[in-house]
Amino acid sequence: MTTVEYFFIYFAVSMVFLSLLIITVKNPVHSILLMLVLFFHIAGLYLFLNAEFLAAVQVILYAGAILVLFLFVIMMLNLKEELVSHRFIGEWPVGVAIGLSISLFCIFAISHFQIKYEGNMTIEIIKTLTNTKALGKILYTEFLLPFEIASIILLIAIVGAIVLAKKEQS
Amino acid sequence: MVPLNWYLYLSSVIFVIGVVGFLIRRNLIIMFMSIELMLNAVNISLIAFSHYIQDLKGQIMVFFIITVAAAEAAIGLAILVALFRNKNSINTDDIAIMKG
Amino acid sequence: MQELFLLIPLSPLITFFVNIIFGKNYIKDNAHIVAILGVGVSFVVSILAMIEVLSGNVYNYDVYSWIVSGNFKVTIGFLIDQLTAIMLMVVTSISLLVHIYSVGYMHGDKGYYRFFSYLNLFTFSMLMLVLSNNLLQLYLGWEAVGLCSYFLIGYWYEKKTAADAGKKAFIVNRFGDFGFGLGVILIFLYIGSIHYSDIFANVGGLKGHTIYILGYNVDLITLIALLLFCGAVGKSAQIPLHVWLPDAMEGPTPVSALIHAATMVTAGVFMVARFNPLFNLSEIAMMVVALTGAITSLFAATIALVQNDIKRIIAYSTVSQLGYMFLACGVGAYGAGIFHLYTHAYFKALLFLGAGSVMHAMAGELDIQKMGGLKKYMPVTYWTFLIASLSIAGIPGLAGFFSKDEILWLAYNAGPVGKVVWLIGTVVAGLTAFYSFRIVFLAFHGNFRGTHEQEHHLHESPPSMTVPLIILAIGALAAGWVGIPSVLGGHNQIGHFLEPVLGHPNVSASHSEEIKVMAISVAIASLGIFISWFFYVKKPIIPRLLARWFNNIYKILWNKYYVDELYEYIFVKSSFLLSRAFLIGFTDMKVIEGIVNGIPKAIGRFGGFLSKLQTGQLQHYGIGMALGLFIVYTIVLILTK
Amino acid sequence: MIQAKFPLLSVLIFVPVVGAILVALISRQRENLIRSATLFITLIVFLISLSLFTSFDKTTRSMQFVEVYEWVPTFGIKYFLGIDGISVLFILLSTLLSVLCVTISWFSITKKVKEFYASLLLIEGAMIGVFCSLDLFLFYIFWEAMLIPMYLLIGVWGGPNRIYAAIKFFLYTLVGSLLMLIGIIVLFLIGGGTFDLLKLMQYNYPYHIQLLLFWAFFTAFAVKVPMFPVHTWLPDAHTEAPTAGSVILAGVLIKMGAYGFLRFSIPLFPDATISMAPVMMILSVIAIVYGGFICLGQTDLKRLIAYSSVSHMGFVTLGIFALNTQGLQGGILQMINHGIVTGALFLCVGVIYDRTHTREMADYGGLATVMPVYSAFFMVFTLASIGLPGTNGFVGEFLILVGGFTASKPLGVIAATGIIIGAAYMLMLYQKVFFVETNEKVANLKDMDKREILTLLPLLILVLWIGVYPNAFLGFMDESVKGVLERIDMQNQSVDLIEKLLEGLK
Amino acid sequence: MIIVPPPFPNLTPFIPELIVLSVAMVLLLLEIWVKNRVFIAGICILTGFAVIYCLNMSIGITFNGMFINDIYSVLFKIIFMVCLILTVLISLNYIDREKPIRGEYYSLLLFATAGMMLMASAKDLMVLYLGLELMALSTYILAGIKTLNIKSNEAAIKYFMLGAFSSAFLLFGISMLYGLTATTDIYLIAERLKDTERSLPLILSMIMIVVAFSFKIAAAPFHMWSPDVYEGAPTSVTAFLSVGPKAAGFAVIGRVFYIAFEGIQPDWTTAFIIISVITMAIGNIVALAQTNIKRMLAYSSIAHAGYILIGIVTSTYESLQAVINYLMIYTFMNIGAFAIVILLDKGEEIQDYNGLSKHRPLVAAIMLLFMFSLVGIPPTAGFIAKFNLFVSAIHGGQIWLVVIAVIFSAVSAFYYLRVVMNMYMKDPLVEEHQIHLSPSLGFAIFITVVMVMVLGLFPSLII
Repeated sequence: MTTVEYFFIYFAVSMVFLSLLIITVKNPVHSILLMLVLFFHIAGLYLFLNAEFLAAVQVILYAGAILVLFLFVIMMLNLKEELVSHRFIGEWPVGVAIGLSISLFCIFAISHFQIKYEGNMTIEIIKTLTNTKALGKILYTEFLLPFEIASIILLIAIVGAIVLAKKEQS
Repeated sequence: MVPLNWYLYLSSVIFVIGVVGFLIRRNLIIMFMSIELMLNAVNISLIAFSHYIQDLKGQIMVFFIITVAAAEAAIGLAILVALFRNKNSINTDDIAIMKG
Repeated sequence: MQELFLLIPLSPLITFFVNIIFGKNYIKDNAHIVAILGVGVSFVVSILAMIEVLSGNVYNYDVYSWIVSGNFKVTIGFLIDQLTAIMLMVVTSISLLVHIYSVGYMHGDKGYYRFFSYLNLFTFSMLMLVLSNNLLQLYLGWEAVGLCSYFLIGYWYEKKTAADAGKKAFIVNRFGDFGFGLGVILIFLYIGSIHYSDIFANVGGLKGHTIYILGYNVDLITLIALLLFCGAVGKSAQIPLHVWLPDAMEGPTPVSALIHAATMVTAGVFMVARFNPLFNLSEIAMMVVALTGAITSLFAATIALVQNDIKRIIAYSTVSQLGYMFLACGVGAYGAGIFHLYTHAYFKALLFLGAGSVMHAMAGELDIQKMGGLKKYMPVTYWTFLIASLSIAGIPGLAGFFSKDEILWLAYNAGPVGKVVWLIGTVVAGLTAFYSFRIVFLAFHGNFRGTHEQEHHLHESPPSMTVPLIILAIGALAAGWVGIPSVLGGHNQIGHFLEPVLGHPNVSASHSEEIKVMAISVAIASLGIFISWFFYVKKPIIPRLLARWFNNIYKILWNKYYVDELYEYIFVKSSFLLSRAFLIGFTDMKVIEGIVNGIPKAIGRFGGFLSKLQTGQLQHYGIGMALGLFIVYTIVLILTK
Repeated sequence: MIQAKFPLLSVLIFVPVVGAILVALISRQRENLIRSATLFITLIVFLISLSLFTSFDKTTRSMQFVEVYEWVPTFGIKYFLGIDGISVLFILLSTLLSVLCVTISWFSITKKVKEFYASLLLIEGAMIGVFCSLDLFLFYIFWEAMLIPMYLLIGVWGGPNRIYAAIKFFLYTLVGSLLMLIGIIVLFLIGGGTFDLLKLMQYNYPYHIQLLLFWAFFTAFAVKVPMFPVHTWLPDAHTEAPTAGSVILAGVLIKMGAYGFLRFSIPLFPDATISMAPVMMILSVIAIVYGGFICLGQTDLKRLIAYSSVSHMGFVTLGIFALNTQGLQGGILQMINHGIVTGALFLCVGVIYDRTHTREMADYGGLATVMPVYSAFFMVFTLASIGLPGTNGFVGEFLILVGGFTASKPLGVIAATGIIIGAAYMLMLYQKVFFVETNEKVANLKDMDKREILTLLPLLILVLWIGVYPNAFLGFMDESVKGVLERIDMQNQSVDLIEKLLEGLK
Repeated sequence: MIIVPPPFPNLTPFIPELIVLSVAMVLLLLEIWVKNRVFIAGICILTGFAVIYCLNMSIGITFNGMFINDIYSVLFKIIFMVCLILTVLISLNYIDREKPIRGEYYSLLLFATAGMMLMASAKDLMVLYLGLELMALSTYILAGIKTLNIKSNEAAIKYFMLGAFSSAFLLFGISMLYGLTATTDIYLIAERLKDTERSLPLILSMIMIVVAFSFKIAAAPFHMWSPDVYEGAPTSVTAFLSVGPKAAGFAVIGRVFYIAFEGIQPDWTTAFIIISVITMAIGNIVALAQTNIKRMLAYSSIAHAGYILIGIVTSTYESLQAVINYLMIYTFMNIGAFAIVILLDKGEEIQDYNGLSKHRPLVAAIMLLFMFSLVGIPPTAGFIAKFNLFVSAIHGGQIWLVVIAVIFSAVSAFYYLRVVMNMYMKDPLVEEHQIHLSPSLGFAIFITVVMVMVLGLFPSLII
């Protein structure tokens, strides 16, 4: 086992553990904080996979922006009630059972996974180009259309947030 | 070198944890976070693929997914706020007037 | 000539339409004029037809084609031969007389026009029946006379018994027609035509032909003959379909005379006689016909012994006499059968009309036990009634004697079956004499036993009624003289006259035997009259004692062997039970409707159940999706390898 | 095929449809105008249809008055109309009964008058369309299109239990016809991509396909006829429908099933027809006896007549599946007869129902005294219904028995018992309603007025006309029936079908 | 390293989307100043027509092969435009009535439409995903746009949560597919999959995508959001939702499965057969138990998705055509039915329709027409749709599926007829049925009625 593998195992175990905690702890604030930790782990994992730019995005955007938004909303809402009521629905065993069976399917399927096609972006190229530059180059040329659509999606997010969250005076 | 499958196993386990979280929690915010978990699981697998098949499209995809996730968060939370204003609750039990 | 003969059926038909359409508002009480005119014309033309036939002309022609379907071709056509001519005479003359009689009898009835139009319609139908040259037209007349009978029996429809009787007559007849119709179809199937001439020409070819029915090989000719005979049994009220005729007496008495004595009920005999070429080919069928006739005549005569309703007695007597005619046909003596039909028409019509006259005087009273001594009040009726009774009893010289003895004699000659039916016939002759005179003695002799009002009301009937009685009495006296057998010095003209159509029966025994047979029957008839006199005039106590001593027998006879009750249970009640309880209540409502309504109901319930699964809870929806994924994935993995 | 010089059939179909739209445009308040307009339109249609009667060429079996236009070229669907000797009489019957339906409903329909008459006209158009269509698709369109107005007719203007009856009617027929739709599509696909009936009839399909298609079509037709055991919609629908609805239902609509057998099942699937004929005949005979016995136990006038339809239609299908000249001709004629007679009986019931609003026989009695003219009419129709010679019922029934007996002796015998049962229940009905002592409830009823007499008189005349001179009608179908028989080539078959079936089972 | 400036992409094929998107954005701004809703609605409708006008001229592939505007997508875009135009027409008065609905409504409609168009035109899974999200996010907002209405909130949150949930599945599937083929281009995937043997990961990815798309078309058992959302959302939005996203879902199903997954056709056919049967069953059977007409129509639209899936399952060229035709006709009849619901003052419960024919005979007659069209009774367009679909399905060998469909459409008659029954055969519960007729709504109803009739009588116009 190489060091990388040890690291991976650490990341994997802690990520799974964190995820489990996120969906089980009672207090949503704790969940969010745990999620923050998880996101840092994920960002770390990305570094192993030559995705430095995305690791940064993960931290900045996900951890920095989205989760803060979550936290912000939670603060707005009434937490007290949440802390006294049940955290799971009555039928939670069903959910767990289905989740388990789906995971079995997935794991079984993945065990048959083999890569057949490979692209031309070898690690070497990316390394010479730097990840950000390589990404940017593709993003603004090849993936221009999705990029534009993404911008519109963000626009809608703004519009939607205003439309929905703005207090109406009726 | 870590085999690709390890990443995939990890990804699917987290994905399923997300699924389970969505299915069993009563709190809408936690459910929403479970969805974020699922998305992140997918991201992991995409980046892993991207790495192993030496292609950057996976990373681009992740980039877009994060963007969309942000937009979703904004809208989702806005809906949540609107709901909370009317209902004073974010428990799924309380948002079941429509059924049958 | 052919066009002229069209008038025979058409003139009553036209007058029927005239009466039924205009009768209610315009013609009203003059309906009889129109009606009599119609029948009168046919009577006159019938006489012309008779003359034509007597001069040796036989007509067989089609008027127009009625139904053409592939090789199934039916025409409306006339066959006017010797048999038809006699029937024409019987039908039109009796009909005419009954029409005239009805003028008085039905006077003042609110449905006067309706009555006459029905009578016209009946006459038309009966004429179509006898004139027909093919089976289907016969069937048309056959059903149409049944219909008229239905109308006329139920003429006083407000009375439930009358309406019931009409319905009963129709439905019982349908049982017979059921067989008859099948017979017609069988004939068509195997001969390819239903015209008499074709049938008679080709029927020989069917000899020995059998058909396979549900595992049995049945002789075709026998089958056809028996099926046709079914119809005759129904129409002529033979066992087991005799039950309708006594009930039919609910109709007005002229109707009983015309339809239920003289004409319609004899259609069966006519038909069997007409089909003699067919019947002759099947011994079994002949035997069945003879035995049915014989048994019916005995059966009905025994019932008639104890009844008190004057019309019912005569009705049973009719059944019995019809049995006689079938007996004749069954032994091959078709000519004798028709001869008896002809004489019977007169004396039986006379009996009925006489009874009607009595009823008229008695204000509708029918029970002979409540009459008595009418002789002095209504002499014409008495004397005519007496003549009819003597005639039916078979007293030599009167019409009934000749025809009855012809039958008995020919039966006597017709092998072992013939001997048996002869024996029965002779016994019946005695019984007939007894019950006929029972009426005479109870009704006309002795003292009046009814109420004072009735006694006060007693009177002789008007001329419109008595004149037909007298005319018929002449018929009852003299109609038989056309058939005086050679042994008595006559020539039996009618027998010879009918020979071209009906053939010549075999006679093997000698003249002396014929005299012997005749003597026996006359003796028995006289004995019957004597006993009747003894019982009802001399010692009126005896019948009552007998009834007490042989109570069981008396009860059975009084209740007509319980046949009606039996049928009520077997057919009527069980049908209704089957219908209401099983078919409607169970099969239709429970099984079929259960399925038909049950499936939507079950689907609806299932929908309600599924709709409950839609709880409104977000997680449940998610679970649904995950479960769906799971299921779809599993099935795909299993199904597609 | 004889092309039409003038699009007569289209006119017959679309005059009522356009008329319906026009009627719908009339102001709601002007009820009498609505009625008169409808009467006028139906009369016009009837008069136009009479020209079919006169100019029809009886000597040919090919289609006449043919109109062909491309409609949906993608699927080879054509607007293809034409009639032969089988359909011509039904068109006449439809147009005649439509007129009578208008007159009989004159006063009895008081609510939603406009909708009522518009529906009636739409039904008329669709009915004629069904009988003229030679394109299966077109046929199906008309076949189904009729459901809508009929559903409304029963459900809106019907009796107390009308909603149940309407839905039952609709669903029953829909299930059947949807399966037929599948059959039609399959036929289209295996028949070379056309819905043209005449073209499709030229092929011989493989036996097993024929069999499947036969059953697919059977479901639709059997429900409509209705054959045992899918008959239970009929009593409800007939009973609850308003008089006009019952008349249309009994007079024309249920004929479509049998017509369908003749027009489609037999020529398209001759082999399947031959092998299934015994089954069909057995079902028919069951219907005859079963329907008849059920009638005996009825207390409701309309219900009794409705069930009698089951029995009579059993005769019709028996005749058709006897697959010989007499059976087929008898079957067709009997359809017409049944349309006339049962239509007339429902009209008659309508006449008194309008006065008393009860259908229970026990509520009547002694009407013969109170309403003599009415009872005379009713009597004639009763007699026709029980098949008395001289009326139309006899000719049809007897021909069917001849045909049925030819095809199978045992079944013929059982079917013949139908005439006994028929007499029993119809006379029972007549006695309960018209004879016996006058029921006080009906003692003051008025006899039929001129409108009602004029409504019933044409049917009365037809009853007698067909009874006395059926050749006038049989002549129409002679050639066409020959054509059908040649198609199945069973003209001379004399094998007892039941025996054949039993052998097959062994 | 020199950065080569990329060539400017050919925008011609993108013009329709461009129009919609730019109008949508302009409207966002216009909204602030222009208070005249009719004007804005007019612009929307004009946009729709402009797009239809441009569609045929703009066929081609662009954006590095990520975007394709072919006949297939053109047909779908026409459906989207029809849907858009009709929705705008029926919204015009309704959203004023149902205060408060904010002015962004129209832009959101346009954005959603743009998303749908992108879905139909996506040649790359990435575009597909983003288009789908564009549509989805807009519709989430639309569903919840009545912010003060609890039902609307609930609808939005349910729609949103489950939508996000399902798109996570989609992403999972896409990522697997990407791993297997190293590309996101649909046509390239198809090529590469042809050489790949069928493997479990491929099936898994296919199933995941099936789930996500089935969610969008509201096929059972992924349908459960739809009744609630349809009921809670403003009726005009419901009308839009029941047609547009559904059609878009079918557009991507057609594209992805017919092309990308061509190699494992038996697998996805099986999956869709199961889903189709369950969908028809649940849609039709549960609809029987409904009392709210919007809910009932929701189930009806579920059921229709089941029928349409038969066309997908058959997977022939003509069956795909039949699917498009079906969607086209379905658009008219379904929006028409919703238009009537909007027209009535109180029209959400089925019993509100009792005796409608008495007070509003014309409205009742039109509703009757739509109901019968939804059942599929000739001579309405609904019949043509079903007929066409069944022909292609039987031709493709799916006869048993058609038999099932036929049986369930008989079941469906029951609940559609119940509306008719209430309108015509029951006595009204209210004194007078109030209606809100505006010219635009009237026009929308007129168009739908005419189309339902005309397409029923002259189907050659579209097939």
